[in-house]
Amino acid sequence: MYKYFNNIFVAISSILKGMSITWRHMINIRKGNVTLQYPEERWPRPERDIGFDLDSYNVIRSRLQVDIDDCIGCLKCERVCPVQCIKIVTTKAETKGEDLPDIGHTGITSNGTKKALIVSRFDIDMSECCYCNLCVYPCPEECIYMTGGPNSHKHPIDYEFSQYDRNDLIYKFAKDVDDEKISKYVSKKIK
Amino acid sequence: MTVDNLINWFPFGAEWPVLTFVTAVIICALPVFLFIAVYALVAIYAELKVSSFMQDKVGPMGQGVGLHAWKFGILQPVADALKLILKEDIIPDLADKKLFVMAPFIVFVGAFISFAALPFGQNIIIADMNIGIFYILAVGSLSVIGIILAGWSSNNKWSLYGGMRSAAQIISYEIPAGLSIISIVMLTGTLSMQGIIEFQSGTIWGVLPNWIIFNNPFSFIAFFIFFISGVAECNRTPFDIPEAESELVAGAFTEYSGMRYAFFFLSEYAEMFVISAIAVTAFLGGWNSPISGFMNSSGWGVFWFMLKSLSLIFLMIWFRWTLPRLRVDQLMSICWKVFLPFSLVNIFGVGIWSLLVG
Amino acid sequence: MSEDLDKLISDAVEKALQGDMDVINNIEDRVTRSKAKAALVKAKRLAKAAIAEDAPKPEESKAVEALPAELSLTEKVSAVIAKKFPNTIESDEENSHIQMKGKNWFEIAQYLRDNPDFLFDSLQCVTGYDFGENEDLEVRYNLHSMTHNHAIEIRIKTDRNDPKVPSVEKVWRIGDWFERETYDMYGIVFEGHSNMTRILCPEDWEGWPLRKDYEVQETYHGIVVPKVKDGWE
Amino acid sequence: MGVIHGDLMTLNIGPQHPSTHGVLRLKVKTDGEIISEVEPIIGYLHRCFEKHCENVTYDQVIPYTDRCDYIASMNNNFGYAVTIEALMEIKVPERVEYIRIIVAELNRIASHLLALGTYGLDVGAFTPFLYMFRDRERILDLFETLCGARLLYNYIWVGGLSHDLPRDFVESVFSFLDYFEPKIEEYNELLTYNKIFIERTADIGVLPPEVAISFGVTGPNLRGSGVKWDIRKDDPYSIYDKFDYDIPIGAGEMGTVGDCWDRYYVRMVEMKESAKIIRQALKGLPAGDVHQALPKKIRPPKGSIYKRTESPRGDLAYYIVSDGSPIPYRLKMRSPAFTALSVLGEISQGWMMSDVIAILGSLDIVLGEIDR
Repeated sequence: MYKYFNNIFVAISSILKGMSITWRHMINIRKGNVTLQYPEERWPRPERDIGFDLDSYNVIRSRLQVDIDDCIGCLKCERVCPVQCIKIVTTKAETKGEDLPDIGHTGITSNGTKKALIVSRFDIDMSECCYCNLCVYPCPEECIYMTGGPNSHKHPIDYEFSQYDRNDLIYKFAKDVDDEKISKYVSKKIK
Repeated sequence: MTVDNLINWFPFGAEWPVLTFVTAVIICALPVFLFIAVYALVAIYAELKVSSFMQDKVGPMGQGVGLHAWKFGILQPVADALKLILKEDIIPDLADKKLFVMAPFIVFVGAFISFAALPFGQNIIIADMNIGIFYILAVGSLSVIGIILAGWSSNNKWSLYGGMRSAAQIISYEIPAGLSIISIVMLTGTLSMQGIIEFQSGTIWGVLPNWIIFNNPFSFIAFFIFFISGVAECNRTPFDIPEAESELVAGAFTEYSGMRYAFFFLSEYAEMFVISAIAVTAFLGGWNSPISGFMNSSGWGVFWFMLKSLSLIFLMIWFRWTLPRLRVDQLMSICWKVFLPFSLVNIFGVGIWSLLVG
Repeated sequence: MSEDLDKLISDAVEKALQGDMDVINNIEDRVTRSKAKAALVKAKRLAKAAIAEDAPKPEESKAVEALPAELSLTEKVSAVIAKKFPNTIESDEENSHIQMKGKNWFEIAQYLRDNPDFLFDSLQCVTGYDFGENEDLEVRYNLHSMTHNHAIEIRIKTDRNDPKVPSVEKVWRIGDWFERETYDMYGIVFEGHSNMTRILCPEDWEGWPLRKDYEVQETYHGIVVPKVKDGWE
Repeated sequence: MGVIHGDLMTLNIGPQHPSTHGVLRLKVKTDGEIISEVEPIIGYLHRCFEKHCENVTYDQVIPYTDRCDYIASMNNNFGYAVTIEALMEIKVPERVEYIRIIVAELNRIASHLLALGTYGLDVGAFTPFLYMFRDRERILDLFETLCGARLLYNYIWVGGLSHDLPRDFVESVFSFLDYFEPKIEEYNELLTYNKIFIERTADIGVLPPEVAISFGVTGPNLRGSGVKWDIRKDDPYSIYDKFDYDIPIGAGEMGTVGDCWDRYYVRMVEMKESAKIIRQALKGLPAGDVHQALPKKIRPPKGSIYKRTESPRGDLAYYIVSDGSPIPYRLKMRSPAFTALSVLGEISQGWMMSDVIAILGSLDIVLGEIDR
């Protein structure tokens, strides 16, 4: 009998306790609200300050972007990608470190490296990308990076890069030129 | 606004009695239907907002493109209703089509005709029957038939579970609810809704309003038994096992979509109002003002009645967003082992009380 | 209240074990009846396990004590098994594991679980292993003892074309799913397993995916298996 | 009164069902509300993790481990890195060890918050779920400042970390802990000690310790059964032996030892203990370079290794066979949720429909890890 009434008492008191908590939250909604009104407010991507001489590292995870003028075609990012979503095709240029305005090829990167290869294809399939950031670390020219955050001076963040067609998520970074034009500048040594 | 008044008022009442009656009923029913529709929108909005506030979020804010849900998402329930109406009406191939189509309406009718005896104000009652409270209890249990039909006719195992659970639950909880009402009837000596409310006018020792809930300790307990049983009859959490979304997907309503689902939704909210209104009438003084003589005219009566009912509905919403769900056998054992004995004791208690004190 | 129920259930289970099922069937409360049935299943299983178990004998533990103390656990286990089950250890060159033959594995497993010196009560992991195309398959068991907090690894080689290893499902219950997974991936059949079916792949999948010579089937129910990506390669 | 024995009804819970925590299918035989047989059918999320790993290099495996137990990716990274380091005999700098433990324990809290929140949802309490997600978001925010990602981190690398801590990370973790610890009391009041919740979970789905061990159940599920077993204490890896913390075990406070409530409560207490570890680690955090020990090329020597770590769901182990090449020859992941799910059929016999959902929720499974 004691147990019976005790059960009822415990039930009522614990229910009241729970209800008092929800009540407190309800009246303090102005203080406790955690909702972000999405289209107006956006989740702030953290601006990261590493501080240990590592600030050149990119720690935002978002869409990949390639500054194709800086790419020397070393294929490091293609090789390190765990899901093989990067596809690069390069051909050896006849001259090293010379601008070829005809096909939009820049001879010297912003780091001062002379380019020996013409990057005729640089595709990233963002629908397959797993945002692991592994391709960003080995790049010697820091030309592949994720947009926004610490890189927003290079490229602003692409907050919702949604597409209607899955194929539109394949981003083509190489300059769109004919193969014939490129073949003019291809080194004859190999052939 | 009684039907009788209308019938008497019509000049051709004697010549075409049937036509008169039908016209009078329709004139009374239309506002009720409109009231339910508008009230349901308000209640759904309240549910959305209250639940959101309790969960540290803001709920619908409607800051999209165009007139999407307007400011603070006020139009959100309207948009929801529109969406439900425009949605494709799906009837499963193997469903029992006649019953499947009928079920939502039976549920709705059960909730709808209860409104006939609800005293919104001193003069605003559609039919002031001398057995008003009995009538509401009787027709209120009609909805269980609809839910069983919905569960059975969907030809879906989840629905069947939901229907069977609902049947067991609603029928069991009718008993403690009915018994608590009996103790009120013993006190007031009338079954008429207006009669019960009139019993509650005035004050106790000039301080407390003379509501039945304050009349004696037994009726105080009876109020809670009735109200919680009522929550169970509406299938609201913590007693929402017929639809128990984490177990039965959507229980009896799994296969319903569009307009038919909207009717279930509507009747759930309508039933919530009916339960609250009975509780207000029987325990909380109906349209009487809480402070005697303060704003106690017949116009204010509607205000008080609505205020009290809506606060009870808020209490139901509050329950829902705080408590976990009970299991089906626990639900039954609470009904039979706790509520039933308590309400039986209440009847004796009230009897003895009115013998000694009253 | 619940104590009464427990008593009722245990009484019913006892009666049922003696062959009188009516006691359970006549319980009116459904919950109680099902609980009683579940308890009965459990009791029967326990009884079976008790029969299957060899009660640990004192001289076995002496056998371990007789070994030199500086030996590692693997060597100790290997020596004891070699003594108790001759011709089962294949080689004891490496110290990290015990290479064993498939036969008697079930009995050895039971022995290892129940011997008070080892008490390998937990089967940590079952790994299938392929030595390469046209070579043997292997099953590797990682055993662990909760009481002694020590672990060993046992490896059993089996023929690639007719891979069969005794099942230890009845020794360690988790063996059930681990063996099904190994079967799913390597096609190693565990003899004595109660439900030797694929677990992760669909029932009608072809081939054994983790074998080194596995080739993906071209279509599965009309779906082309290797995803074709236009204009990629 | 005679008893009517009807036929059993077969019911498929899932693969699409609100509370199967992913794409799990339970083939259930029911007698009315009573369950007489449960058979979990898995594999709907099978992504050939082990086959993938045999085709990518050791460092490329880490993003794949993220996706196994996507609720506690840090712990998966951690386990993998520890295993390869043991195989290659790499000694990582002390700062790395501390940071690893901080992030792993933070992720443990995040994982338990999700487990407890969804468990509340399973038994019908909606609000605690959102409270716990609110607090989990804070941890994810911390991780986002740490490594840019919110869920799949690829942060712990073999021999080190991908980045050092951001400058004010330590302070923000401290302020998070100050905020978080009182919240546990609120969860307790709102859900743990709620009478309805206790009724739904206590005495339900009792998992006896010997059954648990035989089924290889580990982690909070095993500790809920009263077995004091935690890899962090019993087979310490990294520097877990440096910290002072308790291993909570189920005591049957509300019912029987090993019931759903115990499993739930063990997780609740474990969050407090994790917070304790984080505080100690933050205080003792040494300076240093986190990239010091990163190997140029990960090429473990020939051999195999089986190493266990304690993930939030239990005993997460990797069995790795290396043939000396930069690609793993064989990588097997022993996932704790796999063993935890296998026990479901055993402990849910004879309970009711709603209880099976409650038992499943209390086992805290992640299908990504079961199916791999």
